[in-house]
This record gives sequence, structure tokens and C-alpha cells, in this order.
Amino acid sequence: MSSIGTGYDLSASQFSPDGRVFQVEYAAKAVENSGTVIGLRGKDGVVFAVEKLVTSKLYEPGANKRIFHVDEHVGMAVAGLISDARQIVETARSEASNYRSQYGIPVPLKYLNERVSMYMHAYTLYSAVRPYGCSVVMGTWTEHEGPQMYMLDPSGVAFSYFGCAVGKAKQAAKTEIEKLKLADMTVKELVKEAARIIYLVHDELKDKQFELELSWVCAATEGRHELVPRDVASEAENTAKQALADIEDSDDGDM
Amino acid sequence: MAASVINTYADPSMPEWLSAPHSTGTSIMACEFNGGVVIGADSRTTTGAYIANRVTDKLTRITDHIYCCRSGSAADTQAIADIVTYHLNFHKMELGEEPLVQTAAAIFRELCYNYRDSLVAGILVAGWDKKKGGQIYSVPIGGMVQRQAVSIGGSGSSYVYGYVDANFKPNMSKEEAVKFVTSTLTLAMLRDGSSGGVVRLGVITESGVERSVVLGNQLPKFYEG
Amino acid sequence: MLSVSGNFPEYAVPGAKQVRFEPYADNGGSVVAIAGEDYAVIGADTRLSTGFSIYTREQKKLFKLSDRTVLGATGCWCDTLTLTRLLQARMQMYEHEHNKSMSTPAVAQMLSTMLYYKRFFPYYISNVLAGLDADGKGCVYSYDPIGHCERSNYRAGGSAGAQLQPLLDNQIGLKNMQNVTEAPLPKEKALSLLKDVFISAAERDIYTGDCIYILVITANGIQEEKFELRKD
Amino acid sequence: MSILAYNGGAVVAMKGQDCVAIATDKRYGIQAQTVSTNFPKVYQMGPSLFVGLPGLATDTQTVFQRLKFRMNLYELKENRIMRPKTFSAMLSNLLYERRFGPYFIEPVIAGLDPYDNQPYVCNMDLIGCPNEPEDFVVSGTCSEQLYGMCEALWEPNLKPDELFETISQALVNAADRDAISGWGAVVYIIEKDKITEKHVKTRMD
Amino acid sequence: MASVLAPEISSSGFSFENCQRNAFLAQKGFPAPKATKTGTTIVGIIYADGVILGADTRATENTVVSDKNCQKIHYLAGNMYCCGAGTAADTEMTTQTVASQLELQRLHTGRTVPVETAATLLKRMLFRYQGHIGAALVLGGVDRTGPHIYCIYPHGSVDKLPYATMGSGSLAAMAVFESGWKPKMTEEEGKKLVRDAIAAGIFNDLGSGSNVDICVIRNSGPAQYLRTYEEANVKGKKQGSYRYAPGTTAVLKQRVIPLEVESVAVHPVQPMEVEPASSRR
Amino acid sequence: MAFMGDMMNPAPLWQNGPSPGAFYNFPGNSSTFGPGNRSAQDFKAHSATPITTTTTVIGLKFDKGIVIAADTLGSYGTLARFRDCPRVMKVNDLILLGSGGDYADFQYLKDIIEQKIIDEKCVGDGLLLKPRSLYCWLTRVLYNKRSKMDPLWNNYVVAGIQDGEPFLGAVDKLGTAYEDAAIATGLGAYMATPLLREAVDKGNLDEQSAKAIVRKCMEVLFYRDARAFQRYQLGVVTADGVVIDDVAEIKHDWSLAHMIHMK
Repeated sequence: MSSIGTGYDLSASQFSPDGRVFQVEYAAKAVENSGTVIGLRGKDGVVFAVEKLVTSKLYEPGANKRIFHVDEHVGMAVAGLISDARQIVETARSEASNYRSQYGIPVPLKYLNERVSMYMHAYTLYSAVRPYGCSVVMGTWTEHEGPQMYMLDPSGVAFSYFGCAVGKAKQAAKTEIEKLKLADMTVKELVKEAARIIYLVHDELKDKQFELELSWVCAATEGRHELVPRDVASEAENTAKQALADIEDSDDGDM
Repeated sequence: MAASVINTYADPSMPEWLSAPHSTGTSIMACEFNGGVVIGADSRTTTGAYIANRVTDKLTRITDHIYCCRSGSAADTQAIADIVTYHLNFHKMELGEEPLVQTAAAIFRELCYNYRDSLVAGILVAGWDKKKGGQIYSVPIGGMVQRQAVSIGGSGSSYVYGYVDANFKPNMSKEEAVKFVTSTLTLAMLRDGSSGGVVRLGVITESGVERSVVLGNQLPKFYEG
Repeated sequence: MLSVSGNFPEYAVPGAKQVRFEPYADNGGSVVAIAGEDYAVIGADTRLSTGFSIYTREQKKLFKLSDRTVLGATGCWCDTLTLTRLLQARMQMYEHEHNKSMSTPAVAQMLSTMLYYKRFFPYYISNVLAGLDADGKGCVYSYDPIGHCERSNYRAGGSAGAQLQPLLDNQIGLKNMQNVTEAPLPKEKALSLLKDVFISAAERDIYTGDCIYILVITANGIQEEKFELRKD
Repeated sequence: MSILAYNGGAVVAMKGQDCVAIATDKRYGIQAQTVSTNFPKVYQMGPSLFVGLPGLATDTQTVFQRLKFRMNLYELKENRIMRPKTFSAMLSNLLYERRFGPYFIEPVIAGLDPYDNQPYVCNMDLIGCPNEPEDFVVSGTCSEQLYGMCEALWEPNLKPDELFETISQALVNAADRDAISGWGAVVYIIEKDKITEKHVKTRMD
Repeated sequence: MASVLAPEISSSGFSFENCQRNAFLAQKGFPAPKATKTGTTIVGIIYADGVILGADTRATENTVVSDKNCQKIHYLAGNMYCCGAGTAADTEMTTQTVASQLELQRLHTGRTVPVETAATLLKRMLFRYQGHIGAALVLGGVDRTGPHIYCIYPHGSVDKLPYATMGSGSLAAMAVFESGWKPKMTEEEGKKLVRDAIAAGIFNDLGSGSNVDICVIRNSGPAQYLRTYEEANVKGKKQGSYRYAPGTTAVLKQRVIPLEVESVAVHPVQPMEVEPASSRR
Repeated sequence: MAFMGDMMNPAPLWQNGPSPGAFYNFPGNSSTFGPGNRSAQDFKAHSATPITTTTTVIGLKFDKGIVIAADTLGSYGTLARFRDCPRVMKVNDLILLGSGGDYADFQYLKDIIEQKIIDEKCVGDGLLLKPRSLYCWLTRVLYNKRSKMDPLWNNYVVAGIQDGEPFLGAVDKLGTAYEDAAIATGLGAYMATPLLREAVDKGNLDEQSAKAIVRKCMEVLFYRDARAFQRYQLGVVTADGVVIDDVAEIKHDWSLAHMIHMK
């Protein structure tokens, strides 16, 4: 980032002379400070994994979740300011509910994504508001369309992904994700990979403690977004820890 | 077909079946074939939504060769049938031979027309006589009479007019006619809540009547989606 | 003259039948309350019915509003459910605002206001409120559906109210009797009288029967009692 | 409003041990307005036979006269006293004749059978359906109140004076809870050898 | 005896003299009050050896019980009885009328009258009055053609069935029959089923109550009328006594009319012995 | 006596006021509140009448849970119009809901309930709606609708497991709510309750016998209810969760028809 605002960063409704909206970029910064979130889209579903940083030992385990249900069939993992993210979750939920009551069917993710993106984008246009300091990943699986996944960032831009990462270690995570043959993998396998990646990219020096949150929406759950069952999750977590230990061992060996 | 209950409970909190008249949903049918006529009826008698009798016989004997299918108020049609039976028996004795179906129909019409304001009766008169063979006369509410080759009546009939038009053929065999009547009545019973139960049949030929019944669980199967 | 569509609906055009909506139902039931020097007893039968059929044989129609006030309500059961729920909410609000529970006379007055509030679409309920007043004396309040309120020492209400009331007048109010001395009514006598009037009512009122649910309110709290009635 | 309650009034009869009692109020009104306070609805039809005819006052009197006529005719023809059961059959037929245009009365009959001295009470609806129970019968505008009182007060084998107290209390307290009955009451206790007529003190409002 | 001043008792049949007045009153806002109804559960079944009829014993006037133990199974003839529901007076009078017609018929022909005859008489009478006589009947009896149950509706229609129910409790009773009736039941089974059907009406229908009456008419032997076959409900035991001390009621004036007890001659009326009961068939 | 006018229509004795002795009838005084005394004009006209209707729902409590049954016919007046109208609904693992009456109203409320359940899942705290809560909520919804003179023309039967114990309650279109061990609505209130109550009074009902009794009731109703149908749903809720069986068909017996002598 080459420049600071020099006065053009006080309002989201104002461009800088070189055509940038600083408020939005600052919002993106906020996202980059949060724990890593990754979303993986395999052949039969979508898996979310979140490195939820635990900033105090005084928190109860499981507090401040970062994976949410939006509707029966849609899950959302969030990075960035948690309070902002909750607002987005709430918006998405009411969109999904309205759609269902009006059209009688579950909301298609494509449509939901458009609505939520527009909502987020609206907060980049006015001086009276500030953009959302969060990025969200939404995913679903349906019988006909198969798995779908979108990532929305604070500017209101959203893309569909096979695999995505956001947060502190997004670069490292992306690199790892790119190694995977996502389109051929099942969610069972992806859960392990996701856990492994989160453990891998976690920076133990800066952030001492974290919780791994895992959820999926896939054929096996009949298209319902659910937290990964405890046994599967802990197996994945153990494999991840093991893999990490192996790497460290081999690193030691190299030295 | 309908039975009546005491019509004195007008309180809205009272159930419908206490106050509804012995109302007369019915499906009845008669069909000519090459040796006589087939008559048929469902077996349900209702008061409101309650089925007061599920095995009613709505085919009533007038003479050995003339029957009537009754729809409308049970009391009215039973009374009319009684009177006509009496008339025709008397007539038979005077004449010394079997009365004609047309004669029976004429008496039915006479009664139904003269008392049209106080009777609710839709009757199919069917039978066989030497002069014209198998015949069917329809005497609907209002008291007109019309000879028909095939005739249906009662509330259930409105659902099967199309089926009858599509499937009736003149000069059917007895078996074809019985099957046709059974199927038509089954279809009417499936759609009309006031008709149901079993199908009661009668085949009237020169040799008299042959009664039979098709039980509710032996009726032909149709699409029921 | 018989009209075809009126008398024989099957012959009219099939389809929806026009039904008039009646927002009230009479679900029956009777309630009796008797107040004494330092107690009040209130009893209601447990039959909930409509028309000629019984919904349930074990519907309690007494509502404990506080540890010294009980409301007995019969009539339109859906209105009863609504009214009592509102009443309980109002009492809780009072308790939170004033840090004490409402006294029986206060509840009585509030109930009257709440009923009158619905003057033009009333709760079709026969209410009898029993409890101990501020001095610890038993009291009974009775209401008409739109909130007229009257305090007395005994009251019968509900579908058999007319059958129950005269005996109470006679036995508790000592009406129309010579050579009798007024004496405070002991609790046991009140209880047995209450049971007896219900036995009589169950004989003659088709909406009263099955069981009486009795609450006895004293300074020590509220005791429950049950007494079987005929079930036909 | 029911036409049966146009004039108001109540009658009750009870069986006792070898005795019967019948009681009536004395009010005659036109709806809520009291016109007379000396209009008992009970008539003596025989030495130990009484009939109460609460309902529409004009029909009370008409039916009484028709009954008297038919009864006189019976006694002339048969030369014997009418038994209560016969009397109620006669009344029942009189009322049922007018099945489709009834007299607006609901009669109560009380008496001792002249032949075996058995107590007899009976009441009817306005088209003459007889009801002959073993305890008591009630009729009139406060019949519900009377039912409540009688169900609680009546006991088997009451002696004449006990029966008097019971029936009087039943009637008086029931009528107190009815706006259009009361204003005095008469009680007849019918025994084998005597009839006691007592006028009871009541509220006059 | 008939004269203008003291006319002979009017001829039998209904009198409509009050109708105009009553219609006028109704128009002025005083509708004719309702007569006693028997809300009622009545049933009849055919069993192996005849028919069994059953009834409850409650009569109601609106919501008040006007008779706790009324008799709803009416005698028609030695071989048949008839249960009545609907307007109490109508069932009572209709069955009485028909019973006397049947007796005359029996004397006339010297034979047991077939049940069908009774059914025809009843339905003709009811049809004539077009439902205004509110009698819903279950007729049961035996004759030389076997046992019969007829269901006769107020408008004069007739159903002939192996088992029938009528009245406000008819649905409850029918549910019991539909789940329990079978052909050729023994008398014990039959009585049990009829009892259960009536009890279903008594306990589930508010228009029916008190006791179970049963009448068994066997193909052989006399009819057995079991009045109060089961006392399904008893009045609760009173807790206190409400006798008053003498003098509790204030008496304004009193008059004693002594009755002259004439010599009492008791002439018990013997029922007319027309024909020995055994030769009924 | 011409001044007295017509014999049958005499001139009023007292004009311009209440006639002497007449009872005053204030508009809306307590004697005119009762059911049946209110004319339709008292309220604004409304078109809420049931159109496509369904009939009986049966609920029966047994030792470990509740069984609910209802047939699948939607009648349009007397026309048996829709033959596949399922109306036994799984709300969540604790609650089974049955409905009778207007089918459109049921579908409307069903959507609302389903959204409630989704909302609850979104909260993700693992807590489930309990039957008594749904029962209470339904009572409020139906009462409020009736107070607007725009009722939902339904009867609901709520079955479920409340704190480990079976719960069975019913709510009608007015918001009248009650609990009992045996509940049947529609014509079933008259025909099924006698059989159900008898079974309950005998005591010791297990799942198998409860199901058998409910099946028997469905058969009786099929014989005697002109709006009943031979296909029905049967659902059971126990602590193990909710199971709704596939649509079953009633086995019916018409041998009775042979006993009617045909002339």
C-alpha cells in the first residue's frame, strides 16, 4: 500500500485523485487481520474451515463462532470484524427467509449472493456509512446444481470459487489449496485437507491459541449445512496435527 | 340417498349431522343392453357428512320386471315407490298381464309432477316388457319423463357424464353392460363424497331380475392420484 | 316448500359451503366460591365441552394468580386462556414495579377494567375471583362478561350458576329462614357444601360433571383437592 | 324471550312418606311488571289431586277449564274419582292434541292415589310428554334454580311437616333468584286424611 | 250430551286451534318454546337368537336434564319393541298409537303381527307429517321370518339393517358396532356389545346419560325387558343433610281441609285377558 | 270498536318509550353476548370460509409417546378433489403436528412453522422447539386471527415429547386449546373418541396397541365419514424422534352388504 489517505480516506463516498476508495481498502485491511478462513468446493459438497483465534483464555470454548447457518441449505463462514459479519449473516438470513416465503423453495445461492453483495456494496457508496469490515464465504450443495461457493469482500465484489481463502494467512492457504485437485475430491477428504491447511498456516508465534471450526454442506447431509460431526472433525484435526508434527520432524531433520 | 334426522337443533355449536336433513347424495345408473337392462346404485345414505347407512339398497322392486333406482329424499322416494308398486299390482290384476315399463314411468311422472313442490325425488325407472324389451325412463326432480338408452342420476352422476358418453355403445352384451355400469358407478363413488360403499346391481331380462353386489374392496381400480 | 339447494345441498352446485363464522363458543363448566373468616374456597368442575361432546374431562378452570388469589373462569375457553394469560402478565408487571404481589381487591379491580376494555367485543366468560383480602379475610368477587364487579361471600357462576346459587343463598346467606343464628361458616362446612352443590348440578346440567377441582386459600397458602362427579 | 316466561311463575311438587306436596308462587306479571300478587297456579282437581299450570296465564286458565270439563265428564260417565295417573294421561292427551299449536304451559301434577294412597308426582313439557320420577318435579321460569335446590334438599321418606319445610325452602330460595317469580307462595301438603294449605312468607320484591 | 254450550270432546286427531295465535306471538318476538328432547343413544342389533335393543335414560330440555331415568324402549307388541329418539312426546305418542293399531291387527287376524307391519305403519304415519313429528326410531322384533331391526327416520324413510343406532349418541354407538359387531353373536356377547354401545353414548355424548336399558327379544320365548340393566352413573353421596328444623319457614296463614274418607272399596282392574301369551305366534 | 283497531294488531298501549313491564334490552348486554345471538351484521363481512377441506385427525397417547393419524383427502364440498394432501407434519425431532379443516390455511401456517424451525436451526444453539411452546404459539396465532374475524379454519393436534414426557394437545379455529390423552377432531370427535377413551381408560397402552386402535378408528371413520378416504398417514413421536410412515391403505370389509336382503 503505497499511500495513506491524505484526506481522501474520511468518507466512503469520496474517491482519491488516483481513483481509489480508501475506506473500502481499509475495510479489506480489517479482514486481513482476522483468522484465516478457507472454503473448499469438492465434487459432492462444500467444506468450510475457520481458524478462530482465541484472544483470551477467559472465553468459553465455542464462543464467538465464525461459521453460521443462513438457511437449511446455506452456510456462511466469515472473516473480519465479527460484529459486522453478524450483520451480514442476519441480512442473508432474512433474504433467504423472504425468498422462501415468497417463492416456496430454498433460495438459490446465486441469487442470495447477488442480494448480499448488493447490500455490502451499498455500504461503500455513502458518506454516512462505513463499509463492512468483513469478508464472507457462502456455500451450498443442491441435487441439481451440485456444490456452489461464493466469497464476498467488503467492496461488494463476489466471485464463485473452487477454493478460496481469506484472512491473515490467505496467501499461504491459497498456495496449499492450489495443490489440491478439488474437483475430484469428496468432502470427506476435503475436511482433512482443510484442517491440515488451517493447522499449517496458523502462526503459532503471533497467535498462541485458536479453535478449528469445520462445517460442510454436501450430498451426505442431504444438502443441509451442518457442523462437521465431532468424530470426523476430531479425526481430521488429529491427522492435521500429525501432519504438522511430521513436517516439523522433517524440518528438524533437514537442519 | 338420504335419511333424515330431527331438524330441531339449530344451534351453531351443534354438529352438522344433528341438523342436516337426511340428504341425498347418490350415484345411480341404468343401461340398456341387447337383452334387457342393467341397473346399478351405490349404497351410501348420508346426514351431513355422517354416513347413516353404508349398505343401502337403492334399487327398489316395483314388479317382477320393473325396478326403480332412487335418488333424492329417502322418505319421499320410498313412499313414491310404495304407491307405484300398489298401483301397478292393481293394474296387473285388472289387465291380467305384466304392466309395461312405460306405464310405470307414467305413474312415477304423475306423482313427481303433481307434488313437485313437496317432493325431492330423482328416479330412474327401468325394466323389461314384451312390447319394447329393455327400457329406461328417467324421471328427474320436477317431474318430467324421458326415455334414454343409458341414464345416470344422483349427485355423483355429474362427475361421470363424460365417461358415459365416451364409453356407451348400443347393443352391448350383458357382460359388457354390467362392466360398464360397475365402472361408471365406481368412478362416480370415488369422486362424490355423498356416494360410496358397494355397487348394487340388477340385470332385468325376459326371465326376470338377477341381483348382485360388488363389494367396496372388489371394485375396479382406477387412477387415484 | 322445499328448496333444492337449501334442503339438499348435494343437488346444488358442488364446492365450498358457506359457513358463518361464530367467534364465540360455549365450553360450559361451573364455578363456586365461598369466603369465610380466614379462608376462601373455590371449586370448578373439570369438564370442557362443546355442543354435545366433551373435549376433555380434566381441564382445570382455576388459575392461581398469587398465593392468596385464585380466579375461576368458565364460558368461552379461548377467551379464558387469553384473559388469564394477560392477567398473569399484568400481575407480574405489578410485582416487578412495586416489589410486592397484588392484593386480591386490587386484582379484582384490575380484572374489572380489563373486562370493560373489551366492552364491544367482550370476553364471553363468567369470572369468579376468590382470595384473602388485605386483612386476611376471605373475599369473593363475581363479574359479568363486560366487567361489572361485585364483592360477596359466596357466588356460583357458569353453566349451572342458576342451579347452584339458591342453595348457597339459603345455606350460607341464611335467606328465608326463621330461628337461625348467624355464625361464621367453618371451612369444613364450606367444603362439604361446595361438593354438595356440585353433586346437584352434575345431576341436572349436562355441561357440569367429571370432577371438581377445589382450591382452599388460607394464610398458609393454597391447598388442592379433588372430588369425583358423575361422568355422563 | 320465551313466551313461557311472559307472565312468570313457578311450581314444584315433591313426594314424601305417604304424602305429597305441591307449591306455587303467587305472582302474576306482564314481563317485568308485576300486576297481581295473588295468582297461584295450582288448582285442586280432586279430593287429593292437584295440578299446577305455570306458563302463559291465559293458557293456565284455559287449560284448567278444559281439564275441569273433561274431568267432570269422566266422573259423570264413570261415577268414580279420577286417579292421578289417569288424570295425567288425560292432560297429556289434551296437550298432545295441540302438538302443532301448543298451549304454553308446563304442567305439574301431584296427588295421592284415591285407591291405594300412593304418592304421585308428574310433570310434562308443553306438548304433554309425561315424566313420573320417584322424587320431585319442577316447572316454571325458575326451574333451573328449583332443580338445584331440590337435588340438594330432597331426601326419601320425608314426613309431612319435614316435607313442608323442604318444599317451601326450595321454592322460596329458587324464586328469590328469579326476577319474575315469587311475591308470595302457597304450599299444599296432601295426606291421606287432610290437606294443609300454607301461605308462606316471602320477599315481595 | 253434545250441545253448543258444552260440546262433546273434540274428535281424535290433532287440533290446530292455537296455531294462528301462536304464529302471531312468534311474529311479535315470542317464538314457541322447545319441547323436551331425548338427546339419546338408542341401538338395536340382531344376534344369533333374536334381537337386542338398548337405550340410555336421559331426557333433556336444552342443557338441563329433565328426566334422569326415562324409558325410551317402548312396547309395541309382544314380539316387538321400539326405541325412540327425538322429541320425547312424539316418540311416546307415536309408539302408543301404533301399539294399539298393532294390537287391533293381532286381534283381527289372530296371528302374531309381522315386524314389517309395524315398520310400515310407523313410516306411513311419519311420512304423512313430513318430519314435523320428530320421532327417530329403532324398531326391533321377531316374527316367523326371523329377527328384524328397522331404523325409521322422522321424515318416514326406513332402513333395514343388522345393527342400527339413532339419536345424538348414534355416532359413538355406531363406532362400537362397527368395530365389534359380527354375525351370529351369542346372547351374552350381544348384550355386552349393546351395553358398550350405549355406554359409549352415555359417556361421550352429553345428550345421553344415566343408565342402560336393554330389551332382549328372542325367537323363542317372551321378550325380556331389562330396565336399568346397568346403572352407569349414580348420584354422588351428599356430604351434609339439609333438613330444616320445624318452623324454619315463616307461615302467614294456614288452612286444613280434612278429607272425608269414604268407604274405600278397592276394585283392582284386571288386565283384559285376550289371549294367552304363549299363543302369541 | 273501531278505535281499538284490528283485534290481532292492537294499537300500542304506550308509545314513544319502552312498553310497561318490558325487559330492557340494551344493545350488547350480557344476555345478547352468548353464542348464537350475534348476527352476521355485527361484524364486517368476511369471505373466510373453508374451501378445500380435510377431515378427522386422531391423536392417542401411549406409554412412551404419541401416535397421530389423518387421511389424505382434500374435499371440495362433496367432491373428493385432491387425494394426496398429507397433513401429518414433522416439525422437529420432538414434535409431530396434525391438521384438519381448510387445507390452504394449513399450508399457510405450515410454511410459517417451517421457517420458525429454520430460524431456530440458524441460531445453532442445539435447542429444539418444544411441543408445549408450539401449542401455546398456535393458540395465540389462532386466537388473534379469530379476534380479527378472519380465522384460520383449522383444528391442530400437537403431539410431542416435553421434557421426556409425551404431550398431546389440540387447538381449534377459535384458539380453544386443551390437552388430553386422546384427541380426535371433525367427525372423529364423535366416532373415534369413544374408542380412544375406552383404550386410554383401560391403561397400559404400548406403541403397538396404540397404533392398532388408531388404525381401527381410521377404518370406522372410513365406513361412516362421507369425507374420509382409504389412504392415510400415521406418525409416531417418541423420545427416539419422529417417524411418519408411508401412506397406508385401509383394509375394508363389506360383507355386511350381503346381509341386506335385496328384493
